[in-house]
Amino acid sequence: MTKGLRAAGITISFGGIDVVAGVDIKLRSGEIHALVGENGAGKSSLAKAIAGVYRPRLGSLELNGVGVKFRNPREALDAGVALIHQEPITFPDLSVAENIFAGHHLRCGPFVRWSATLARSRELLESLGVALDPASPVAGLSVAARQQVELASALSHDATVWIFDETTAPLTPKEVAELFTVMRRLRDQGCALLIVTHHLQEVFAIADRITVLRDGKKVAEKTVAESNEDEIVRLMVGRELSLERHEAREAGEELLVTRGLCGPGFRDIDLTVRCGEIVGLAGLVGAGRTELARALFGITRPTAGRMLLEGQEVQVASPRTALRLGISLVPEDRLHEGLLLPQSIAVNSTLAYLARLCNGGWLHQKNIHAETNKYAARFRLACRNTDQAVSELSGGNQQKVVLAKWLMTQPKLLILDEPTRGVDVGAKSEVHRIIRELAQEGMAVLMISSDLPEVLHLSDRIAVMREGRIVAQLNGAEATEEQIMFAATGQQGAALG
Amino acid sequence: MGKREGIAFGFLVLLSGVAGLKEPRLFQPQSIESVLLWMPLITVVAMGQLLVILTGGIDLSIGSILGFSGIGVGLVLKANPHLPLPIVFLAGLAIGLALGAFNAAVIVWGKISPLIVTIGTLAAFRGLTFILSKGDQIDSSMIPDSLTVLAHSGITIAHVTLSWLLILALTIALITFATLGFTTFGRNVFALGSNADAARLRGISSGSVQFAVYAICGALAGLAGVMYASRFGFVNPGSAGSSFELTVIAAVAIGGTKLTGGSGSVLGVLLGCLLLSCINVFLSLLGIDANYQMLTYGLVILIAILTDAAARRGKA
Amino acid sequence: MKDRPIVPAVLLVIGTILASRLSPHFLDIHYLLDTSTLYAETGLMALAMTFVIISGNIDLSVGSNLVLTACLSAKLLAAGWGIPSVVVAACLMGTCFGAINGWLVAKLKLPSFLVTLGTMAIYRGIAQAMLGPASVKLPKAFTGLDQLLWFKIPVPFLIFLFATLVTGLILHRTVFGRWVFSIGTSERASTYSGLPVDRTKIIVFALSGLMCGIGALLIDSRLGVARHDLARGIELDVITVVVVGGAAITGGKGSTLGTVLALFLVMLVRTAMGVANVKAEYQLTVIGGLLILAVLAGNLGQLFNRRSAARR
Amino acid sequence: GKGSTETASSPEASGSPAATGEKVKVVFIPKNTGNPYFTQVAKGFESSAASLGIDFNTQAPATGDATSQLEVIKNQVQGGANVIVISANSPDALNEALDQAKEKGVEVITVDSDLTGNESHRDAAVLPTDFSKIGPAQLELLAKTMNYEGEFAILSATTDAPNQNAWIEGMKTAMKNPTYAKMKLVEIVYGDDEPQKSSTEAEGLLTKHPNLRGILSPTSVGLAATAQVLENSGLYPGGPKATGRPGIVLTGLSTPNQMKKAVAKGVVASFQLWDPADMGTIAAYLGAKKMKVKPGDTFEIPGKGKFTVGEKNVIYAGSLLTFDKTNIDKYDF
Ligand SMILES: Nc1ncnc2c1ncn2[C@@H]1O[C@H](COP(=O)(O)OP(=O)(O)OP(=O)(O)O)[C@@H](O)[C@H]1O
Ligand SMILES: Nc1ncnc2c1ncn2[C@@H]1O[C@H](COP(=O)(O)OP(=O)(O)OP(=O)(O)O)[C@@H](O)[C@H]1O
Ligand SMILES: [Mg+2]
Ligand SMILES: [Mg+2]
Repeated sequence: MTKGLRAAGITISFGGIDVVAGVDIKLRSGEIHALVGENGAGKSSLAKAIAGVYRPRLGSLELNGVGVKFRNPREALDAGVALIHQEPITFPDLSVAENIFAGHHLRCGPFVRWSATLARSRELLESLGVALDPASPVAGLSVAARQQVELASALSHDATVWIFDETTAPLTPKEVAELFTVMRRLRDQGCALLIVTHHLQEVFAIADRITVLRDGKKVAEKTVAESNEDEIVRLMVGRELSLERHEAREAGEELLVTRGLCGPGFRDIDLTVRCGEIVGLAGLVGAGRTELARALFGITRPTAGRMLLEGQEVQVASPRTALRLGISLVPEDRLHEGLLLPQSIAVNSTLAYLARLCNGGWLHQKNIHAETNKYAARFRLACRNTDQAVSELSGGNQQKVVLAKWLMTQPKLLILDEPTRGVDVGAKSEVHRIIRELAQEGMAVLMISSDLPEVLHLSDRIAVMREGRIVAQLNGAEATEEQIMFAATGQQGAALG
Repeated sequence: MGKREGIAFGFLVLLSGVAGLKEPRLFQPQSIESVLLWMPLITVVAMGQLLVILTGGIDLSIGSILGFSGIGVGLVLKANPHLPLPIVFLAGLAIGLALGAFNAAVIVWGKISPLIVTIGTLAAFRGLTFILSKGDQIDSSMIPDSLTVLAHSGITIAHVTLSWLLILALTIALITFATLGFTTFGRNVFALGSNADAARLRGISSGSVQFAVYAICGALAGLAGVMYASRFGFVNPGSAGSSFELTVIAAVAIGGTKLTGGSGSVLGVLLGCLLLSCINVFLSLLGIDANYQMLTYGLVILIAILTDAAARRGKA
Repeated sequence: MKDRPIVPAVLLVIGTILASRLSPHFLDIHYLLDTSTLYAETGLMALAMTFVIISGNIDLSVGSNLVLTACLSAKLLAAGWGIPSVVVAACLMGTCFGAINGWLVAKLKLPSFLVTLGTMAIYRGIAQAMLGPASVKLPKAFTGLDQLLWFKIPVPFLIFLFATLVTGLILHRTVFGRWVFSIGTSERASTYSGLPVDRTKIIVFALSGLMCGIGALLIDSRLGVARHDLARGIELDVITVVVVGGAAITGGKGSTLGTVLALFLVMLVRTAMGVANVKAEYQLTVIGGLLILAVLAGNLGQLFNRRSAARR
Repeated sequence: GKGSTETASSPEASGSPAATGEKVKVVFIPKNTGNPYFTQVAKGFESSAASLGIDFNTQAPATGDATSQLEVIKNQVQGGANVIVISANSPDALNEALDQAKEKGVEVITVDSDLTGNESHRDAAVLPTDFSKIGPAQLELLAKTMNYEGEFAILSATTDAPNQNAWIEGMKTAMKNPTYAKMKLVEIVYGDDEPQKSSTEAEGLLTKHPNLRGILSPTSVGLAATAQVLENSGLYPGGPKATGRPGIVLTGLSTPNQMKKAVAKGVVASFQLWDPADMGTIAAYLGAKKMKVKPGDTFEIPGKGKFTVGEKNVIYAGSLLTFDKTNIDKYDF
């Protein structure tokens, strides 16, 4: 009898299509197992099937040698199987502490033990290195913070099988390092861990074993020792990827200039973005990058300072004004800010561009579909057709829809907030290629990313934020991860875990 | 007391102050009793409605449940005039519970939006009330004094009588407060209303929580039916509880409850009930021309909403 | 948009067959068309309410807006205004009262339920304060529109059909309609997409008001008098129709066709029972039960489908 | 009912049913369903329906809104009604609908609530008693118990209830009589025929007018609610709080059943009403004969007596009854 969880022949179907087909996977105690694959390969679906969220059409689960069937997430949790979802799923109206314990309150009879709840929450958050007040409300927290609340919630269970679905995606290296410490501790305690991620260097940094999914089927299972990144990428995408190197571009006119811009979450921002330039904005979670992007896009108002666009002073009162001025923002929180989940791909991707796509105010279905199909093809969107609801897409494919929506508007200044969160390597290189192309055509790009290799890879210039200020501006071609992390944390030696 | 409750309270004090300037008799025990007599019915039903709205639902059928229970209990009393009071109240509670459970069953098992279900039962229960009563009303002679006496006797503090009905209502409010704040069921109610998907993933059985809130809401409306008989001494199958739903929802909403669910408080709703009671009693005491009363009522409600919004903005 | 309102359509057919069995007087096209004039205002307001509900809002003040506009128009006519100018004025007034709701909802970020609960009392309150117990008689030239036939079809019904066509096209075939759906699906995402969220909301409420204005003219003409206590409780009928027509009260879902079919369904059930001498108490019970059954029938299919597929 | 032999032989009778020997279809449309007063009116119809050989039916709207009867009228006309007897919810909102019915040959009779000011839209009206006498009679009833002195208030239904307003006018006129010189009408309030609002208004009266001696509520909901308020306050004559003072007297209009308890307890000494069933009986007779009446006509109903058609085709059904401890138990409506 092996300790751990064994899934055999798992098949999951939606509307008659098998999105996961006959996958076997074995999560051994004391081992970290990585699950990789392209967007839409079926990773999240498999994870959900294991954790009782979906009921697989076929297949069986065995926990510590005993056959089990989970009818809902509750039963899985009770059996010791915990899943941290790809998108943080939280209760905005409730406090952090309650978010952690909702569904399994610490109780005494029917009553909630509030003081114990607060104390336990504080412990959990500290163990993750998160400085959040357990009594504060969750509404208004960033995606990363909510991700950590969800993580704390999972950790409050005595689970023996842990599934982390792209938990590192919104996190910066410092938080990732802390998360890895937690994972290693769990592994050493004899838990079985499954991590889903698109960052292969993370896989090789922490995992013991790798399973590769492609189109819902398992194509390989390898130990880390006997494999390498290139091989895994090849297995995932089924083709060779050419990773282009960064090449210096000639920057044009100054497009965006801010002088002493202050607002909620950021202060004294002096930033310049030129036409044809990609400026990376790095920093830790909570450094205020998203807040800055929001202010530039007119969601919030700066409280002081000036903002110039093509030399003209502008007041961006609303996203609508921003759009008219030629500024677009790909927001960080795609579920709430980027997408109309129940609506179709076509509706979503053309939403911001619709008025220009359909002259005279009448919907022009032909134009809408032509434009959507163009981008769907360009991004290799995995979908049945463009009338499919966005809610049915995998996380990465949803991100592609959001990107398509904003690229359609052909902005002068494109602000990207975590543009490749949850996007697979293949699509990511595609996105990078597109961003570079756009810059080549003269677009100014301001890119917020917690993915340092991405920042280094793409940026002509890198601005680093810490506690709401820009603390360093580095040359993209010469900067290193260490330099960025040093500026972001203000201390030496902070680096990838 | 949270910020929003504070604002609601402030508004209430201001309103009473302004009205009191015009009519000093407003602060006489008699006037205060008048306000306090307005409270019990609306408070009891509002507590049920609060639970429902916190889960993100709504129950429009409460007025009809109130009427049905009033008639039902009246018929029981007509047959057995000497029934002990606790049984009378339990009967009302049980009738309401049954109707509420019907709502709940259709909403949970039929997976139909609560709005549609309760618009339907709003009509259907009223129709059943007429059928049950055969079109006759429950006259005062069928309601024993022991029941009506509860509406005007109770504990007297400083010449103001807190009627037994009010005490019952406040007790129910207190129980609701404790349930919402300190029990896992109460917290699940908030969780469900805040994010139903998340609640499901956290293993909270949304079906049983929903079932419970609609059943409880019905039960409390049923109890209010008995209180109605006690307060007014007669029950008409057509008018008992008719249009009550809007008054109750207004009280819940004015009390700062988020109508999409997940946020709200018992204290806030109590203040909402008190505010509505005050407005109604003041309208009469200030002798406002009957033709201007509805306009005044609407304006006061709108001002209350605007005050709340302005205060929230100031905070943000 | 994709889900067609099949259930109301099927029920409509079944209902018609049953109704014609229930009473021999029912299946009389002149009578049905004549009865439709009673529902013209409800129908017009439901068409606009479809927009309001799809945009994630609600308008409880429609009945009061209708009454206030009806009283004001009657006053204007009594004051000697010409009919064309009163028609224009009524549309403007209704639109304006609706826009006030929209402005409060959009600009002050107040929940529409509360705002329109307030204006529901205020608008009717103004009418009552203005007229008191009196009623305003309308000149003979203005009354009887419901008896006026055009190719045997009563004019109010024609107006309703025309409004259906116009609002249906706007909702389902224009960019503006798409915005209404988007805002109802996710206001936040719509804001981030640069949609004119506030303006759209104000227009939606103004449209609701415009329909009240037109309805006001119809009810004035039909009754020949205007009073403050007309059309009480009509808002619930309007909302019922829209919701039975498949609109989701949480926004983002609904259709003009659904609303129209649901209106016919409600009309059919009420009329059939009325003409078959079903007592009011049974009518209430049956209508309430049917409402639930209608939606339940629609859900059954879905429930069945869901069972056979993988569960979320 | 093909075998019916009883046909109207009156020269005014008209319409096809009589000619074909079919029963006359009479429908009564009360203000709303579940209203005990109209249940009693309907009893008047039912008791004579068989002997008159009419096909009688009551069809009430669910609510008492101004326009809720429109649909019922249309449906009944379509359903083949020959006579519509209606207690109008609004004095004028039904005008057009009733005209359309009349055009189709349907006879329209109002009972209890007339189309005041719009009498041309109906054929006849059967009213409980002479309205000009109700106001003075109510005032006299109140005055007697108040010893013709002191402040009193009126709690009415809605501001636009025509009957109520007519009676209140009658009282105001009667007040000019020197008999009532020492009485003062301090306020008229409106309880909208809702128990909640009526109670609050009654409580308000007690607070606002400490010297109040009497309340008159010519509406059954108002009277019942006020009686409950008075009982609770203990201020009625002989009540626990009325020691050392005469107490507040209460009277008005209501059906006996609704007031039995209040009378037994002494909260209400006496109140008035007519027998609503009388109106039903007369309307049924008029309908059955399809009589086209005009002012000055007289007719006799077996067992009921002789009736004269007054101005504007109004027929008064009977006289005001006064109920008190001595006689109330004899009535059951
Ligand atoms: N509820 C659903 N209904 C229909 N199709 C679905 C549903 N959920 C997922 N799918 C489909 O199943 C496939 C696998 O989705 P899944 O979320 O498992 O991908 P993933 O491997 O996690 O991708 P990513 O890396 O983008 O998160 C996708 O093609 C998606 O469109
Ligand atoms: N993990 C966290 N711990 C504490 N506060 C946080 C956290 N995450 C966000 N915040 C709050 O949010 C504010 C700004 O967050 P914002 O989302 O703008 O930062 P960011 O740099 O864009 O981070 P991210 O990497 O998540 O995009 C911070 O000032 C802080 O108040
Ligand atoms: Mg995924
Ligand atoms: Mg961010």
